[in-house]
Amino acid sequence: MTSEETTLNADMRDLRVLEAALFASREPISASKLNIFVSHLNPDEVHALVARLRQDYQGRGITLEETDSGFAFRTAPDLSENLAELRVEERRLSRSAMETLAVIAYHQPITRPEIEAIRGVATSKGTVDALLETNWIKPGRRRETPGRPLTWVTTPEFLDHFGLESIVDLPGLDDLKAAGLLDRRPAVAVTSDLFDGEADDSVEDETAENTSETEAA
Amino acid sequence: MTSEETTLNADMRDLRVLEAALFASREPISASKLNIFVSHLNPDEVHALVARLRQDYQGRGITLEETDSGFAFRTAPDLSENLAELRVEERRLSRSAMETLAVIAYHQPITRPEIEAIRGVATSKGTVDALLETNWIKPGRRRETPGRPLTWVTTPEFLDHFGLESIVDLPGLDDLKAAGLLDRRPAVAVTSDLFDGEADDSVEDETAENTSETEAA
Amino acid sequence: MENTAATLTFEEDKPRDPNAREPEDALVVTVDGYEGPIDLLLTMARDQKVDLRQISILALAEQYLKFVEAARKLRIELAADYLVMAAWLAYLKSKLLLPSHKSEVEEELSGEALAEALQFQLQRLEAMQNIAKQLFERPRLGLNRLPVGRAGLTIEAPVRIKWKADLYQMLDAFGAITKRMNPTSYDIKTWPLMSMEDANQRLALMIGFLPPGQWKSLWQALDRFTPDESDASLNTKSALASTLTAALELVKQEKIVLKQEGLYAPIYIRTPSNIQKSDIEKEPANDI
Repeated sequence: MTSEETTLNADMRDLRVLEAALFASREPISASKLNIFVSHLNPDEVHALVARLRQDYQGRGITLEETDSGFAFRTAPDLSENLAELRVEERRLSRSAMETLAVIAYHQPITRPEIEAIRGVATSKGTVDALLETNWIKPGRRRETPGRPLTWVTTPEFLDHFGLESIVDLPGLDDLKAAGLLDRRPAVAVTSDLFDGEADDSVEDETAENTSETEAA
Repeated sequence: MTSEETTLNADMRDLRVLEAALFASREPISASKLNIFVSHLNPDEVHALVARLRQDYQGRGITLEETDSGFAFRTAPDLSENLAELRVEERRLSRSAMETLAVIAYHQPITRPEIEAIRGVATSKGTVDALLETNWIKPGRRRETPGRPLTWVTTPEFLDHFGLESIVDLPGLDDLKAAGLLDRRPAVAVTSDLFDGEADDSVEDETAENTSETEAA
Repeated sequence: MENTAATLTFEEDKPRDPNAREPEDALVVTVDGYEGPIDLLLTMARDQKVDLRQISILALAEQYLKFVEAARKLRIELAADYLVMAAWLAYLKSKLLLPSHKSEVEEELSGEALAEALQFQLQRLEAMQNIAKQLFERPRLGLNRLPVGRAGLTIEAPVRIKWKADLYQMLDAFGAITKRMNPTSYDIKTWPLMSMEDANQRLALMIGFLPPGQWKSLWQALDRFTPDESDASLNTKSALASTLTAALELVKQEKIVLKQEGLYAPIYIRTPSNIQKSDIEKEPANDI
């Protein structure tokens, strides 16, 4: 900021506008929305400015974060103990709600019976309710199987809350996938593939399809 | 921010803590309150850091200002015309507007008398006005019955706002019940339960039917 | 599974000595804090302090069965799914102990295959529990990463109103209307009877708890499906009656098969060996 040449730069005003806009919004702003503030620029130019802003704040008290839903300034994670005073009240989730959230995040889109098969227990009333209230999960598309069951997926707020850029950045996702542990089918169906090879093809196909869907997201 | 000597400075962490605190707080922070975040420093040292912060942000999109109630970051005054887009006030729907919206979403296309029959109360003009203002509902086709009453349907903006891909992805009654949102069995009713189950089914069917109508429209 | 074979011991349970202090008395019998039978099994497995891939499923099954037995002795009523798991593990145990046993039903999964499935189930749940912990240890918004607030904008411009609502609020509102407009019940004291609905739900849960295939050729006495067969209260009798009626309904839906060897003989229940109708017709004639 002390350097004269930066201040004199022609696009400094654009940079400042973006900086002010990001500062003023508590929620992430998408790249296309940011473009509205500097409408004379093309998306690539906006991206370049955002990248520069992000670099400017490297090592400062706040960082420019990027998630699926856009860009937002957040306080640097390493300062959290110093800022305890400013924390919001933590919404405590039950263990089953946390477990259900993990199952949804790693297996999405997933139906309720599938969640129950993985957890080996019926989902208690109110668990989905509590998760819905956090705004971390939402209904996805209905599965095109008999009964057209509703699926559940995570929201952009989920990514934002846990500081993930996208679903593929979920911790340990690749390891779990490699270990074959990300399979929504009942255990017997998964392991009996090894024994009688009589796998339910339709489920298999769907799994593959949905997995790629998740990756694309 | 680019200057090496700043980053290398010993009290950089204190500076970062103050910076983060000022950014994260919704209200201005007084000098004495600021001191709490860096309690090992004396007031003079805090002032020196604040002065340095202020200098760091000279010429940026945000400036550190001092008011009667304390210090606060603000968007630079010269950028106001570019940020008009951000002068947004968030408003929440009233309970009755929310209920009306839910009825329209689940039963569309639906006429006003039908909405009132389902909710059991008359809809005030303000409720419909507020909903129209959100752009989440719009008039649908007139029903081909005597009087040709106007129907109401949801808009694409509605789906967008609630993160739904299509109206059929709204959770069904069973899903709501499972989530505890529709728990209408406070006391044990041995036989009436069976009849309730049937009633639910018919409502569900109706919803489905109406939904397909919407899609065709 | 190699490990399971190594730990097989072909010993019968010792005859019970009523005066001897049973080791399982020391067992802490409580299902509080467990999310379900799989979670309980997982906790027991973790206590063995070996990698889940190396665990002895047979030893685990025995530990679980001892636990359930102890609970029964202490007259602690276990939820239906814990009992289903016990029945299934008893079945698994017998299959593992008699590995060469020729199955009457074709395509029946071997004990090893079922043990493998259970092992997978445990591994998958453990992975999810670990991941949930990791997830919540991340720097979270509002706790470790604070949103940068609006400290007051110095902008001279008309205010634009942005309406905000979330899905939960809308669903909650819809639930509230449905609840309000369909007042169901008066608060009347009811007899301690098990309703048809309860029996239906309970049985469906027990039958549906395990994925299809695991129950092949497993005949279970019907009274195992009632909450507590040990007392002759009105509730127990009604439970048996309701469960039988619910079972008959499930037979009609071809979800289960019932068997009774003779008049007043115990009634047995199991899932059909195959979903196909033709297979159900192949069942012995004395099936209901």
